[in-house]
Amino acid sequence: MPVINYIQAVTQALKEEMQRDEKVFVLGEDVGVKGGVFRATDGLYEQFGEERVLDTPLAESAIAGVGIGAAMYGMRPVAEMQFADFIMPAVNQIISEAAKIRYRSNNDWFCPITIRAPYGGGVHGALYHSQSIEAIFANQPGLKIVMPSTPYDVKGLLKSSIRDDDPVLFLEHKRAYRLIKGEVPEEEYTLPLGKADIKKEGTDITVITYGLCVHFALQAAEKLEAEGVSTHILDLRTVYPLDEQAIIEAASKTGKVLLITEDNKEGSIIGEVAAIISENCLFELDAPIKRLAGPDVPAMSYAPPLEKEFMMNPEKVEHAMRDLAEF
Amino acid sequence: MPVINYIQAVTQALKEEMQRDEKVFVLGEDVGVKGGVFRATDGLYEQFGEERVLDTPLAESAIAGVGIGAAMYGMRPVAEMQFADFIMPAVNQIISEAAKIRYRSNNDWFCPITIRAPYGGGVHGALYHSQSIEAIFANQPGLKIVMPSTPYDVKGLLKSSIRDDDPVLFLEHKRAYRLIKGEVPEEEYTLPLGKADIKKEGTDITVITYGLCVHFALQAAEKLEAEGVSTHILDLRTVYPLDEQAIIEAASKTGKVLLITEDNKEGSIIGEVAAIISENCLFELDAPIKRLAGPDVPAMSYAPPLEKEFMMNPEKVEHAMRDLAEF
Amino acid sequence: MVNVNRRETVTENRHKKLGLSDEQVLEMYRTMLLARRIDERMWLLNRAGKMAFVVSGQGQEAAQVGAAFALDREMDYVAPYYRDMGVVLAFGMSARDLMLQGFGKADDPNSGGRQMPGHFGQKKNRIITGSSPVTTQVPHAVGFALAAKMEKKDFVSFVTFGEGSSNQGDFHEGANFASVHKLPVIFMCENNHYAISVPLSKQVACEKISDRAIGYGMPGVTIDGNDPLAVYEAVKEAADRARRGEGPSLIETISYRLTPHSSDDDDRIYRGKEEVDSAKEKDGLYTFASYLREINLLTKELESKWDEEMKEIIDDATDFAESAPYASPETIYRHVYAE
Amino acid sequence: MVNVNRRETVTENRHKKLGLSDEQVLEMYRTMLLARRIDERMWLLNRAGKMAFVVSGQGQEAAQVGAAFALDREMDYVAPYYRDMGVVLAFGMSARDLMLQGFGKADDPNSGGRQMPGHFGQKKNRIITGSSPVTTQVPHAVGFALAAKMEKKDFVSFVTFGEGSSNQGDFHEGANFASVHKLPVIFMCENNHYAISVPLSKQVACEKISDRAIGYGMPGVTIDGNDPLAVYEAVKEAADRARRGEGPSLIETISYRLTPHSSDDDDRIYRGKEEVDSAKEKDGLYTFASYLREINLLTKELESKWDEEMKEIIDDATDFAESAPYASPETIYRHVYAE
Ligand SMILES: Cc1ncc(C[n+]2csc(CCOP(=O)(O)OP(=O)(O)O)c2C)c(N)n1
Ligand SMILES: Cc1ncc(C[n+]2csc(CCOP(=O)(O)OP(=O)(O)O)c2C)c(N)n1
Ligand SMILES: [Mg+2]
Ligand SMILES: [Mg+2]
Repeated sequence: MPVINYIQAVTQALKEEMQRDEKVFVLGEDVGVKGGVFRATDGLYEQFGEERVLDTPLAESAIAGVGIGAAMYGMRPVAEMQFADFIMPAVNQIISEAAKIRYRSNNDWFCPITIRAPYGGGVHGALYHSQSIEAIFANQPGLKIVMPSTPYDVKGLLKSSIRDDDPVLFLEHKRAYRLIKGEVPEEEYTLPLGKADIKKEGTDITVITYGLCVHFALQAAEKLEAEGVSTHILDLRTVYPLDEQAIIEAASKTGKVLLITEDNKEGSIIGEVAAIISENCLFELDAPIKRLAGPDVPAMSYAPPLEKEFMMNPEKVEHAMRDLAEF
Repeated sequence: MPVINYIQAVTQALKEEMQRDEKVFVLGEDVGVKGGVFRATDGLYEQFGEERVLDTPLAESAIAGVGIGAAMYGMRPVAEMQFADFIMPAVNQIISEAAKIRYRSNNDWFCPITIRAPYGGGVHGALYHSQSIEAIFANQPGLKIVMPSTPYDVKGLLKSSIRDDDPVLFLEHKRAYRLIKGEVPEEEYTLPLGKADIKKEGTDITVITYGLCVHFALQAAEKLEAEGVSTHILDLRTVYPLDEQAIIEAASKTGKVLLITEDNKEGSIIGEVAAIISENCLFELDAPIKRLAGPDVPAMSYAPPLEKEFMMNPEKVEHAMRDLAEF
Repeated sequence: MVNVNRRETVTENRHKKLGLSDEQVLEMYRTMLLARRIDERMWLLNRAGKMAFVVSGQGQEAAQVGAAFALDREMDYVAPYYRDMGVVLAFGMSARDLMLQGFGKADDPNSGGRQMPGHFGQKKNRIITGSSPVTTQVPHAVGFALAAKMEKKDFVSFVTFGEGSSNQGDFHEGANFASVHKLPVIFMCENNHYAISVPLSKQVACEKISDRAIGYGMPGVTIDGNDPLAVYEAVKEAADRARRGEGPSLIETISYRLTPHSSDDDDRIYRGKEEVDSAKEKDGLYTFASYLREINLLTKELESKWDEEMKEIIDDATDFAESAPYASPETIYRHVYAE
Repeated sequence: MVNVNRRETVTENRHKKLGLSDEQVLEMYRTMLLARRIDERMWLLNRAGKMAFVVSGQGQEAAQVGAAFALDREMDYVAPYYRDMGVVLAFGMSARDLMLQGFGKADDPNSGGRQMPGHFGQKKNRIITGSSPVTTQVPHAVGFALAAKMEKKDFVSFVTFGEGSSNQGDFHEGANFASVHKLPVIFMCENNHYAISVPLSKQVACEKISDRAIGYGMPGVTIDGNDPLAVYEAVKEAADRARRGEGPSLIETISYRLTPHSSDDDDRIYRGKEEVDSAKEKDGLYTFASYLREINLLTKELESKWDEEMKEIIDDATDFAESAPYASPETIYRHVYAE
């Protein structure tokens, strides 16, 4: 199987979906001639032309809102927010509109838009090019939020998001773009939205996480394995709505649970994961549910030592896993 | 002590703060001549004139953004969002700007703005005049979110919010405006932000909630008391950042915890509360943490039977409390 | 010579020049009248405690119906706002449908009683579902127009909003996007002088909302919103332009909100009775009726026939909707996602 | 007669007419030059792997400095955007300060190394803290102007943004708010023809960004952004107007972004070298220098003196900042809320 990197998986998924379905098109800032500031849409403009790879004016509410209109008509827009941090002006369109169109029209209209955005830190992006923004949207029924960790998942889930008949926020970890590589089949495949994935089977402790942190957990697990600690790793993949069943199973399996996010701790996705576990498998637990997250400060800073203090990394993860194993 | 209703407490707090400090002013849609669509600013225009009670153009991002600018200069703006549902266009200004101004400038600038908004259901307001919106903002360090339940708390907390040197989202339950009455001293007082409040001492079960649901819990507790069940009720009051200590104490007190919100369940504030408890007092618990919340559908509907099905009420609360007591 | 002398008393036939037949203008008037009568009935029902909420189009029917008739009602898409009963009636929504949404009943085609009255949407009639936050529909209409261009379809999209709402960022962003990409969309601002209690002078500092068009590089015109023929002409021109691939247009219609903002509002707090009364004298429903009478199209007989017909239609719709069932509570769990 | 014949070759003294002294225009030029030299050094440091990120004002210094000099630098507030090194230098930020922020060091007065370079803010110099999401600063500047009006202070606020950013809702909402309330704020759009890779023609369909002013009922002008005197004149007029209580103005300055968007961008993908080269010929730094030479203000001696001075200043600032410490990791927990 060919090995590609995370961002190539994005580009391949877009390209193949655009080939498969004429209704699929891409819009956003600098997605055309430049191929995106991260080059996620590289080559699409040349292949599909400027009508299907639209450089829009610099206005996120319009990017989302125009996409929503086109989606209601029957198109399959894939809107790019240049950085997840800049999705904020589009919150009204996403929460008030996209998420509620099917429900408010009693199933008369629907809105199959995919909104892609690079999120996450570790790239010297400072306060406004490093944020995790999923928690802002993870209370909005009607919306789905996908946050893949591997090239394989990226490709399969992005295709499913585009084909899905409801709005999907597809968040790509920008640090993973070129860092994370993996095997991706040449044959066509898709992966189901709403399903978590066991990235590693284990018996002593359970780690539940998503995005780049999955890799930190896998690295740490390898080290701990040498010490005789076996780690079970669940990758949430879709962070809203959560795969409750998979979470309950994973937590029950070992009774010792570590939840990890790169986001600020309070109010993050993993709070909800903890709530699900404490509601459903309290008596299976052998240790308090442990959360490892970014500090509750606005976002990560620019200066390298400051960024490092905030940003999640394999050492912090390993440390927390070892603590839990020893509990 | 005089008995006033919830909205009168809002008006009194605004009026007294405007008298006390010339820098305090009010801006928003229809807050002037009309005195607000709910009449929260009733009489202020007449007393303080149109310069300090500003009817703004219909544009929430500007209401927040202009307020933020004035606050940075040194004023004390109190911005009104006509309905909490219409705060969405202002999310960028609130999250990217207000919440981060002190941090990003390394304490050089700060932003003492208060943003008031009526939230909540039970008023036939349908999808867009009933929402609970706190979860959207409850992951943003730099911001505080206050959601009072009684006229006493409203007045004391709104005054503190206005005097606070950081941005505060002050969310008022619109159904409570005229429904909830209570004693409020004539003398000047304030209440601390960030502190939960025990609304009833009890020994068998603990209810942790906020806003209108506090009253549902109090009503239900009275009924259960007759049956010999004693309820401890903690009113969060500030839902971000949470009063962790008070939550841990309240949960530990009885070991049986019911969390209640009117919001959709998944991703709501009470998920974080559950996480705090499961992280800190797992071994104090005698029952799984139980959550009672709105269903995970976009928001409540207009038709009365549909609204009723979604909306929290004393019966649902009583039912859940009895279930927990019997566990 | 005789003609010249009589000029001032003979009303000119304006609609023929616009290519409108007698039947068409009568149908226009009938639609305006039906919108008004349904609206009035809703207020009665509200005041009688039977309908919890009403938001009105009274005073704006001329603009709404004039515009709708200038569109291709078999093909074009409309994104109306909450006062646009005239638009949705012209696009095929029935009196029964409107009463069903007024009462919030299960068979309301707009939302099955999920949304408040005035939140229109009906796919079969190409009425795009709307919400409460104002102006979000503007980019949506642009999105439909983008689809028309991409799919090489001949339809245009038409979107309305109040003058207060024209101050939202979504108006600016949507209009600019449409013009850059030369999309077939018509922006119509129904300027009724108030945004709830806030008068025009506290909403904008420009002379005309249509002055904003130049900043997007599109034509902008301000039209007497009480004159359905003038609005028809402007919208027709904008639609033709759009279909020719020349891009969007901004049309401002000037009228007046004859009722309070909604059934929850008391407008006496912020405006005088005289102001409302003097606006009533220019009410498009009456001035258009006068025109049709003067050119002898609207006869006494027709008027009383329609009066009766409408009473029947509205009685029927009211009874039908009032006795129709609400959706059952367990339906609220449905249609969050595709099933 | 002699004068008349020599007219074409003698350069007119333009700055005197504007009330600017020789010292002032020399100071303007010096500020432009310093901005350019610091910017150039930052690119060198970036290419040498010493400074992780650079975002440039090259090509826009004339507009920035011309504008800043037209303001009251003891009193007015500015909300600059990321290219405005010319503005912040004129408002009192030092070369050391700028290098400290370029390196992200603890003593950076803008953010102590918390924000990326180009995110200005310094209270003591009335430079309002800015962020990355574009155009959010526009309503802030309006808020400062509102405070001026409420507090009956004489200051104005001045805000800049790119032409791409003028398409954000916050521009529209902020401009409209300011004009309705007649607030003393100056909106200056630095039109440099690109928003990263997207050319002007894909950002707007209007002829001039200043065409948007009429839609807010304020004056709007388009000025040659390479001519600091023309910009000075326009901003001066807008500031006077604002101080007289006549409300806001919109000024568009036309120039060209001479560098890639930032040190992360490769502009060869989307624009040709010839285009950039031809823009360089109009570079305000050089044309203004020519003017000053022609009127014999900028002498060879002065130029080489300044060249040396600047090299020293910038060497010093670079060394100082490079060797300055980063903030210590545990400081990230501070200043979330008032302490
Ligand atoms: C984003 C948003 N803010 C506030 C409101 C509350 N609101 C409903 S209608 C209205 C006034 C609208 O005025 P205008 O646009 O002039 O339309 P009109 O009602 O006059 O037809 C307001 C403030 C809303 N619906 N949406
Ligand atoms: C809200 C938002 N969206 C996107 C970006 C990413 N971005 C940074 S600068 C820029 C282009 C700005 O263009 P313009 O306003 O013309 O200013 P210029 O850089 O040309 O001076 C973009 C898209 C951003 N910073 N903020
Ligand atoms: Mg209006
Ligand atoms: Mg630009």
